[in-house]
Amino acid sequence: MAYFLEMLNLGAALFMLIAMALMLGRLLSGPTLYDRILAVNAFGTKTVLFLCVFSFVIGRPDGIDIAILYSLMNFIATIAVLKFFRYRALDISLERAHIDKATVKTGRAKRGSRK
Amino acid sequence: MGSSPELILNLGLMAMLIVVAFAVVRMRSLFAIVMLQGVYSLLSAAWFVSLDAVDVAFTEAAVGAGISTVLMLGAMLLTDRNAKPISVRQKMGPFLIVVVAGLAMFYAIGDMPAYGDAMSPANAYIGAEYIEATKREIFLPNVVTAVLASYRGFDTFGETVVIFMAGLGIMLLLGLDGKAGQWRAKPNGRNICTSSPPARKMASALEAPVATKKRTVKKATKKPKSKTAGTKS
Amino acid sequence: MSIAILLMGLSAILISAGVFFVLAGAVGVLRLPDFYTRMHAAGMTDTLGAELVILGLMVQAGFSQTSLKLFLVAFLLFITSPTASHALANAAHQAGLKPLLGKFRAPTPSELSAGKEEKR
Amino acid sequence: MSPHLILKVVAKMLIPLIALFGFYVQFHGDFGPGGGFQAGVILAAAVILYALIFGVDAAKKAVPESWIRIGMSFGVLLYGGTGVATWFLGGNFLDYTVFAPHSTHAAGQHWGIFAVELGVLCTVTCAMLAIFYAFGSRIPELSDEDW
Repeated sequence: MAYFLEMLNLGAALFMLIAMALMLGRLLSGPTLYDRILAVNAFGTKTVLFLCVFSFVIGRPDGIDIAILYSLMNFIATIAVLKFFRYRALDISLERAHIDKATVKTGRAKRGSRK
Repeated sequence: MGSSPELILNLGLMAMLIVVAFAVVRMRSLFAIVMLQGVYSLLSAAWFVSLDAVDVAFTEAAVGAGISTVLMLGAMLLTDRNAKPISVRQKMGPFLIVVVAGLAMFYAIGDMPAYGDAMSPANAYIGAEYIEATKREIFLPNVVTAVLASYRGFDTFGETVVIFMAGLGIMLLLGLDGKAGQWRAKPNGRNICTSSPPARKMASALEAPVATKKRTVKKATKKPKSKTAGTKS
Repeated sequence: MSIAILLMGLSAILISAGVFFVLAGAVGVLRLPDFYTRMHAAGMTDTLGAELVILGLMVQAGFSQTSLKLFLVAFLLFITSPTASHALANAAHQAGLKPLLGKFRAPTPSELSAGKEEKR
Repeated sequence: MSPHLILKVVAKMLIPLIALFGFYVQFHGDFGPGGGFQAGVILAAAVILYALIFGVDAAKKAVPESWIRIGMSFGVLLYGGTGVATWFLGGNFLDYTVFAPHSTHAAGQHWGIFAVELGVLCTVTCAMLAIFYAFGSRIPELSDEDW
């Protein structure tokens, strides 16, 4: 019975690895940048699952701590990339994003005119 | 650890690591490279877990996937988006060095201990002693913490000072508020940096006279100007 | 003993279902034609598949600290995965990325009459 | 209705969780994986998420720059001070056994490791935040074709 569970977890880990490889394909070939971000985010989710299953395979539950950390860090990284790509700055508050972006744009326009 | 089904998983992880590493080298969009580096650290942390190096995996997960991505993006804002292509002739020298170094490493593989060898130098002498001594001297289940904080406490003190110096250096160079040393560097003829929004008005007010000054200097002497500017800053 | 076998079977069913969903989502991300369809494949199947796999592992772990940690992973994925998908779709939409509509778009009136005549 | 409502609500829910997980990693580091360095990075990540959602200026109100300056040096001083304290108690530098010399379960070692890890936590958190603030406070001037 223990053997069955072991094989089950091992198979699940293997399939997670395959899913990760598929995500990697999308990440490398993604035509737009959003495809790449999507692939990275999905890749992170699959890595979390892989770590959970894998820590059962090797019989050390410590891997789950890392899975928790990943699910958090993956979210932060995704938000950071998206924010950069959309607002092109770090220090803009999303609450006042529309206002700040307007000021940034006018500032740019002014600089351009001065040149 | 080294049983065959887990070996397949390890090999899969390693193969993906190699693919990502090649992609990082080959790709020209810095945005994609930053994301690929995040993926690289995800993969390498998964691999560290499979090597039972849980603490290393933890660090890799925390630093590589989260913080490093954010900081790389922050640094990327201050540079160009795309790397310039390098001509083949410029690549030849580094390529030769890499080939020689790689061959030397392949030659050195013969001296390496087998994977998971309990009698390898890293596991045999002082490592085994620490693992033995931790049980009766420190009473901690996590040997890594015991070694880091107690047996090698002096080393960790040095590491902490290194991190402190890194933070201090960043504070001295850039400043915490983005105001320190209003950058005058102009790659591609563009001013790449101004300060944060509350200070932006002030900065733009300050900038106008400086800009006119620079322009007059430019007109007078073109070549020596860059040298003087370099020494001044 | 019988309960143990029952739990094992439950875990097997949950994990295989989860793996199926995750793999289906992965294939969808690789094969579907444009960004929005890919995101639809990734966002939903990932959330459901992840929950199922972790539920299966929780059944294996029983009532323990490991199970609690797994619950935390499931909870975090349940929150962050849809949120990230939402932010991604929102950003792409705001940036002006148009969905690929192809032949399934709503036809204009002239096309409609022409198509009818062709079919007849 | 303000934009990005979902992100804000989720971030408000996640940030305390991340900070709590950071403290778990710090204080559970003796038993599971983790320690001062990892916990410091996770705590910094919590503040960075706050800064990403609500802006760096709001984050600077929550964690002022003066805290960072003080905390960064305080961590190193706490680490070094533990070593100096062991001197004064008659041991070698960073020899924690002198904190509880007659304990059978190495209580002195536990106290020493606790103090030292706390110092590492302080320094790492503040250094990470210093780097983030330094890079995040700058707005680049880029023309649109660069993106």
